[in-house]
Amino acid sequence: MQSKISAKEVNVYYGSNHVIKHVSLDIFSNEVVAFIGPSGCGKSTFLRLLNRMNDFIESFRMEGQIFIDNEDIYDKKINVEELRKKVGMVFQKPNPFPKSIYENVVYGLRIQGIKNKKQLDEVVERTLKQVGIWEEVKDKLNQSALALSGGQQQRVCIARTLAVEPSVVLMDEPTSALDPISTATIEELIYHLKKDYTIVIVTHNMQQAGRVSDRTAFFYMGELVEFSDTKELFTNPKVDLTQKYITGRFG
Amino acid sequence: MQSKISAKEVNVYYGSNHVIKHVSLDIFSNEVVAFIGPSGCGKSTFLRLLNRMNDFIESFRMEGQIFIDNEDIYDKKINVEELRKKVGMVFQKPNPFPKSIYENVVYGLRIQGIKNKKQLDEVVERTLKQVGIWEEVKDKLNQSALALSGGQQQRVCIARTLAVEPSVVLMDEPTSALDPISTATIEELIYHLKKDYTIVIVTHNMQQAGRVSDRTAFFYMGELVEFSDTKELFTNPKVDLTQKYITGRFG
Amino acid sequence: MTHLEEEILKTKTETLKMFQIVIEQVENAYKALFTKDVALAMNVKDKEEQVHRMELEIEKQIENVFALFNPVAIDLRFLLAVLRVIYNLERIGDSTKSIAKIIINKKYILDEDIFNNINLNEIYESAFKSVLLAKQSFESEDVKVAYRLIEKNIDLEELCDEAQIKIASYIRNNPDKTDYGLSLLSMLRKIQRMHDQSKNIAREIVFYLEAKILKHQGKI
Amino acid sequence: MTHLEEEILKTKTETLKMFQIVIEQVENAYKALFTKDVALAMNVKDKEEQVHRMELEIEKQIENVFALFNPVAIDLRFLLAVLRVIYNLERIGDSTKSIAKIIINKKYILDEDIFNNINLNEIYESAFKSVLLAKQSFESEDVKVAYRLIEKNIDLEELCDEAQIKIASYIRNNPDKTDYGLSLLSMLRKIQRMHDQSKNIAREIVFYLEAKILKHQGKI
Amino acid sequence: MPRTELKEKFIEFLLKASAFISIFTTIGILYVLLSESTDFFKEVSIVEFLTDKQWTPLFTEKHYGILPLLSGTLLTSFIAVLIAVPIGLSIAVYLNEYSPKKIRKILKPTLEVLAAIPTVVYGYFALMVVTPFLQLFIPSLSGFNALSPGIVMGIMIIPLVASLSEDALYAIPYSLREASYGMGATKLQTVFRVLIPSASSGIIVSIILAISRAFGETMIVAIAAGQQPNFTFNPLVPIETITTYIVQVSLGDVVQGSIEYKTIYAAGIALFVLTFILNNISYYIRKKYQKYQL
Amino acid sequence: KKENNNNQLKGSVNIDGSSTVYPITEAVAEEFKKIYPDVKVAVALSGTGGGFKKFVRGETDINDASRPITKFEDSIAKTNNIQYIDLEVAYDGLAIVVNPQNDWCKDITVEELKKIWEPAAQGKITHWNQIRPEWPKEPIHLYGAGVESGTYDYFTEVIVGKSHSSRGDYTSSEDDNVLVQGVSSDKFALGFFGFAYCEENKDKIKLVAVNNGNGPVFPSVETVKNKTYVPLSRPLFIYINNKAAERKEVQEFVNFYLEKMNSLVAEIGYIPLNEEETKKVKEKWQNFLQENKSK
Amino acid sequence: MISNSVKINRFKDRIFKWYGLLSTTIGVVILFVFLYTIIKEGWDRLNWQFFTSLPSRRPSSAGILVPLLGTFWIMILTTIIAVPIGVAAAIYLEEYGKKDKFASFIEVNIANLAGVPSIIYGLLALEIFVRIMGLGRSLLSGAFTLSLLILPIVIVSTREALKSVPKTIREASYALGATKWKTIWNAVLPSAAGGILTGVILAISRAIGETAPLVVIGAMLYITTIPTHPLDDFSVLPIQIYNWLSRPQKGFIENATAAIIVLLAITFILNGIAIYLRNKWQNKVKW
Ligand SMILES: Nc1ncnc2c1ncn2[C@@H]1O[C@H](COP(=O)(O)OP(=O)(O)OP(=O)(O)O)[C@@H](O)[C@H]1O
Ligand SMILES: Nc1ncnc2c1ncn2[C@@H]1O[C@H](COP(=O)(O)OP(=O)(O)OP(=O)(O)O)[C@@H](O)[C@H]1O
Ligand SMILES: [Mg+2]
Ligand SMILES: [Mg+2]
Ligand SMILES: O=P([O-])([O-])[O-]
Repeated sequence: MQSKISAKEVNVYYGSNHVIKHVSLDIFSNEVVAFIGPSGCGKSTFLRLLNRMNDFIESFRMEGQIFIDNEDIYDKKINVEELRKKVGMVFQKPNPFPKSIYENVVYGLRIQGIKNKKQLDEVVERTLKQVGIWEEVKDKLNQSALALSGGQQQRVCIARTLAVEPSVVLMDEPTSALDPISTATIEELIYHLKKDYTIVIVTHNMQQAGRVSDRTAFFYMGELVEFSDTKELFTNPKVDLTQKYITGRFG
Repeated sequence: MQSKISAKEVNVYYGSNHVIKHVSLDIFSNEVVAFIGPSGCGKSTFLRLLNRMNDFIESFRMEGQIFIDNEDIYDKKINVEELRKKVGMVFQKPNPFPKSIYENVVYGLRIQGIKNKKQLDEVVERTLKQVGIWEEVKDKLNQSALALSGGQQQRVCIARTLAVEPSVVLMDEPTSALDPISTATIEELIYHLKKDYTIVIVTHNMQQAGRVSDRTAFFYMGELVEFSDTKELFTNPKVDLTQKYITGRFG
Repeated sequence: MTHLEEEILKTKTETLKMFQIVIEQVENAYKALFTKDVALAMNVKDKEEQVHRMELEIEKQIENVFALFNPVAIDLRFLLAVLRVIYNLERIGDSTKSIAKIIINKKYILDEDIFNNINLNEIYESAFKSVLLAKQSFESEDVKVAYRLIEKNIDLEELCDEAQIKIASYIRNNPDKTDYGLSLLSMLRKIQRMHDQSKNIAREIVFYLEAKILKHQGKI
Repeated sequence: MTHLEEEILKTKTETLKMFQIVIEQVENAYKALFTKDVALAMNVKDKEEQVHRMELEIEKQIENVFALFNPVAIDLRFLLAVLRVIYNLERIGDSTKSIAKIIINKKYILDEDIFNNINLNEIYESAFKSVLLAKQSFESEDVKVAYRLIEKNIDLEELCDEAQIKIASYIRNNPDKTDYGLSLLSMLRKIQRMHDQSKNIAREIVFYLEAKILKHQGKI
Repeated sequence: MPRTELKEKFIEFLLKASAFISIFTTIGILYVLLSESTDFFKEVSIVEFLTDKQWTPLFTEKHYGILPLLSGTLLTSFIAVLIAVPIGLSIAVYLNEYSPKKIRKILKPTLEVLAAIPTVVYGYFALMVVTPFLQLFIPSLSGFNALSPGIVMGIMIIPLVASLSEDALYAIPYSLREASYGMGATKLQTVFRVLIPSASSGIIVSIILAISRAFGETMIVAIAAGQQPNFTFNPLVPIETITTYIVQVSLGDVVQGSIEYKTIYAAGIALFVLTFILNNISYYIRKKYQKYQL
Repeated sequence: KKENNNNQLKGSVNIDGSSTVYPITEAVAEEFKKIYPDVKVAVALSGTGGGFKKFVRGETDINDASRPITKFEDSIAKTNNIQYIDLEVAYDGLAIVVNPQNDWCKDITVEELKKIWEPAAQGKITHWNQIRPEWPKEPIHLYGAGVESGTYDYFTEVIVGKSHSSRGDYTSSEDDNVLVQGVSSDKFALGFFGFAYCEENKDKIKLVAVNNGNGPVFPSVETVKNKTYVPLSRPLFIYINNKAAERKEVQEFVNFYLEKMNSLVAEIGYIPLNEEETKKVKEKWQNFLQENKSK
Repeated sequence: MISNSVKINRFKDRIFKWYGLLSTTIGVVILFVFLYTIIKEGWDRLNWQFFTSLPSRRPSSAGILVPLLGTFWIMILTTIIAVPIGVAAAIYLEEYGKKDKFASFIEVNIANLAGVPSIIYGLLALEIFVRIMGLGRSLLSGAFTLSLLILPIVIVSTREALKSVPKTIREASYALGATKWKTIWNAVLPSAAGGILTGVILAISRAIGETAPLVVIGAMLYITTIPTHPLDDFSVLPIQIYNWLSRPQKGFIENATAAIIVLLAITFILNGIAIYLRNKWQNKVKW
């Protein structure tokens, strides 16, 4: 199978702090990959490499190559904005813009200059249906997205991401700010999204990694310790460190 | 067995919002009781009834009686400060005072006017040992507690609570702001504290309730739905609603 | 439906499939036994492999659910019950294989007399019915069916005791047919086991549905 | 040590205790058998209850750990293995009870000839050793011991087959002693079962330690 | 897409240019103050400026000692701070800790109104209301004095102190209060042992800003303090502050370019230096505090 | 028709100068505005000197003045090639005032005033009894017009003898009302300022009679007009730039000024010129206009 | 059971509560005395004639038309000048400026400017706008002066508002493919709008109450025509008040207090709007 995302010997430094060490990995189309590991091990950093969100950090420096659809995304010729459209991102805390639900969803299209009302309407309906809150919000699309509950907000944020038709969706602890019930609904959503998207999710919650992902990568101190089938990793990890981590015999 | 804490037909209102409905329960000495339930079901409210922390909320109104050591703590004659010394509290986010570790721990004694250095030293050593970070911090007792990690901060906060020798310790989601490893250490601590204290803990994390508590109370929309042995509750809940909640078939 | 529910459902479906195969085995062994169909018996013996595979698959599946979903309460009980249900199913399957082996190995003409005398078919049918009941109660999650199965044992036991005594005396009277007698005895015991194991399954269903542990209450 | 580790340790301790009791049962049954000590046999029979209780306790304990601690990886495998280990232990216990029952019910003088001829004591000792080995590998979590147990079967099987044939011919030759022969046969089978179940246990230990599933690989 | 990039760069340039206006302003201030006062200091030695106890540049007998103006500035500011800080802090604490939420919601904006009243109005309030009122108790009080405008200035900056301190207190996470109450502390203990220490930098900043504001305040003192440069710390007699002097000269007809005219720049620079020091102190305290934010 | 004409008159008149003259000019401007609504008249009050400063640079059209132009100012005007005309528009008296509670100081001599106000008095003359021994041994608090005002110039010139020369330790204000307030609330006050302000505040302050050797005289319209209140009465002027005077709106404004000033001056509380003087001033203005035109 | 120290502490607590209440009451009482005196004095003067009349030597016919319009002119001009520059500068510092020495220099500089006494701005303006740029004492001079005066306030409050926009909002926008400026324009500014607006209004309300710097640039004058052009001479309410208060006639004091009421009303309205916006924003936007 052809890799959707392929990292080759990636190293990341923040200043002199070497936070990603020689990581190579391949992620295939339409799979859900989870990144787990102790706090500060570099999960978020690695995830944010994939849509170049680390570029904003001044001390950030990276070596190695990352290919998405066979394109080196750290190539100088790459248009970062285009890349980010292709590689959507969902964040830890729901972060809707303080605008209406509708405007939140179409944000990405608006900044592309799309004004066609019909087209926008369609996208709103489609994506909100995709994330499963169309029925709940269709009558209040013009209300502020901030008035929604946390779980609904996060869904709107996901819809917003989907609206620009990415093929990869990155999620950095997307449910850590949510209550268990909202978390469950988001997990279900992720599980169902994978038929259309390649999803990479960072999570602190090991059960979550277990529940939603096909494969799981365990990071430790910037190194990729183990990357294998999720069931395998949780029932029979190959590396002792992984086992120590997932069984809580750690630190 | 004599109840340590006994609530009788408690009702709580915030303004016209009826948030605790006819709750009666008994908690015995040296047991760990966990409160679980969906967000907004009244767990925190009920917990905070026990040391009258809700008194600060203006719209708060309560009916019914709560006895701790056979004393009606909502009696007019009760001294609230004394009550709070007896019923310690640990909060969701570690909230050390911006003082040294030492001063954090002796805070409760200082406000009682205790100045005897030797006595204070003893308490600091004893409680920090109790929470298991004496070895880590004994050489930097005069450093700001804010410089510690989240998990260490939470332990200092627990030590601070224990320093005034409460007999009941209330904990409102004490690990929800911590990473899994710190969480595990705090859970272990709770587990070991129960030989000396009666502990009531609110948690969003059902596994946590399972791991640390002897008995678990499930609240739903202000009502106490089920209150039973934790193992029982998690393997064989009596009420269908509880089962729905703990197995995630909900809402 | 949540992801966990899906997994549970899948486990159930798989288990039912295993039930189905085991039941076929029991049925085929019965047919082979009474129609002296050695080929069918061979078939039964070969198919045992499939039962084993299913057991392993379901076990793995359950292991994954444990590892990934942290099931509690009824879900947990269901999975634990299924673990033991398939264990028992596998043993029922084993029994059919043993029966099939006897049929295959002892290529002699049945002594119809003793065969009929001990009511083997009745016993077998009764045991078969137990297996069917077990499946039914599992499938419909009907605790009443399970209880019916658990309580229905007197008949069969009496029949078996009787048959055993008859076989013993048969051997005593026909020393030349000792081997045959012994086989018969072995077969009888297997059939009886099938019934016992069905009852074990029923007990697991009760455990799953009502969290009551009936195991070792009158178990053999 | 974490709370979960404590629970796991507790489970292990309990299981070892159960091992111990079962081993005692096996040993006592052996003694009762060879010293014709009916009282001891009675004791064995009565003690079976305790084995059952232990099985239920450990099962409940494991259920709780599943419900409360969400064990994964090696912990999960350990608990699943223990579930099956105690199942097998319980069956070994059952076998000792069956042997005890035979000893109690058949209050006749042993036919030392055939008894010695079939090498029952050797077989029994070998089976006993298997149980001990199972315990040892469980206790020390030593996969090598488990493998030794799994691979050591040829001897015993041959001995058993031989004994079976001898008993059959014994019955054929002594029709009046059919009952005795049948009992002997039954006993032989129980003893053999003990060995098989010890091997099952060994396989579970391998599964726990190496996540390899050996079940149904040459299982009886 | 170099066009987008070009646009982005252009916008950034515009924004940067805007940011530079603040620097130009400072340069402008320094240029104006320095260029005018250098001439002044050519004629008047800095030593005289700093040590002479008289300030009479507009009179025949000229003295150029900044001390009287400085003393006037310090005196009125001191009185103002003496009034504003205790009351302002008490209000902050009261609003934050004791008052019911509803009252806080009404009171805080109400007090902020005090800060919004134009200072001219305060000036006349001091002259027409406060001075006569004070004279009922202190007969020896001059019609113009430092006390009355000091007090009124204090009243004017109460909201500043109260509001900033209240913000500092408010910014303390509620969880710290809960922690303290949870250990059996009373409100007072919580205030003095936890809140004020935690908010100390914010409170200090508010006080410094209040002082700086008092130094720079013009109209109140111009109207009610008299315009008599007196090197004194007696609050009962007329004084003149630096700001008042500048206004006085601005309103008058001193010939531009004359040494008299340049005095206002010398005075201005003294004022600028004073407030500059205070502002810097408060800035650095705030910076330090931000680093230690809870 | 005439109104139409008036309406069509546009342009602006830019006035600055004395704060003493300011009320008169302001009143004139106000009345002028009613007839010529489109003429912008701006009246600033930088004080006589401040006004002259601009006037001699040609920045203003008219300057209000409470004293004649100085030689120095005139010389600058010359270098800037600016010519002007000065017109007397009213008289003003400088009043010496004390607090109403002051029951000892009823009159004062010019010498005594000099003793109090001369530069040498600074820090020395601090008590009432230093002026007249029978007066109480109480501190004396001095109030006076701002140093930059024509009033101050005039006062120092006639009392101390040298313009802009006085002690510095007194309370000064540009704002006469503030001074009134100061004196009215200070029992030991002694102050000087425009007579007009005293009229408005009779109840708050007390006038003191000034003795110029001819016995004490209180300031009043009469005593100023008949020149018995000396030396503290003075004429007030407006100065008009000759180039500005070429502009129609300035001409109209000055015409209007001269026409209306007497009634307005009285209304404000200053002392108007008598008829003869008024006539002379008007003639002077007309002549100036003629000359200006002919140039 | 209750220990002594607890009793004492509770007593102290109660005492302090009353003390705090007293302080607060003092503040409020002063405010009301103040407003009462002013309103009592000036209320009757507030009629149509007062608002529509030009200045006059007669208190009863004088009005505030010119200074009122001047105040509005100043408000608008100052807003037009200060807001775009201030907001732009704040955006630069907050969003573009690298966190280096230079940035912190600008920051210190702005913090300092915010504390420079207003009269110093008057001196600056007198030299730069009035003399060098030759704008005279026009509306534009005044507006420039006040713009400089409030620029630091606008910058600081805008920066606060921008700071309060969580980083995640920016990241969300970038992650959707927006460029930096698009992110600022479409996501950050709308999110900070409430805070910015509040800050701007408060700054403007500060500006229209300023007297001293305008006095320094010479805005103290009598004008008879309403300003119609940014280069026209002008007067504003505080100056008019100062002027009237220095008149001897009683009637002018009354006029002044009436004008004070108007000025207060304007500041109160502005503050009210700001407070309303702040509350609304705080309630609505909880990140
Ligand atoms: N902007 C930054 N500048 C400097 N160092 C950083 C920065 N962001 C992260 N780091 C460091 O890089 C390392 C990896 O951080 P990263 O955020 O990727 O960890 P993580 O695995 O996502 O942790 P968490 O689970 O806490 O989110 C950490 O040591 C962290 O301190
Ligand atoms: N101060 C308050 N004023 C008014 N209503 C309140 C207040 N605090 C809580 N409530 C309401 O009371 C109900 C119970 O709140 P409580 O905080 O006890 O819930 P909880 O079970 O602790 O929820 P969570 O898990 O989110 O902490 C909720 O509906 C909440 O909205
Ligand atoms: Mg992270
Ligand atoms: Mg809560
Ligand atoms: O303003 P003066 O009239 O005093 O110059």
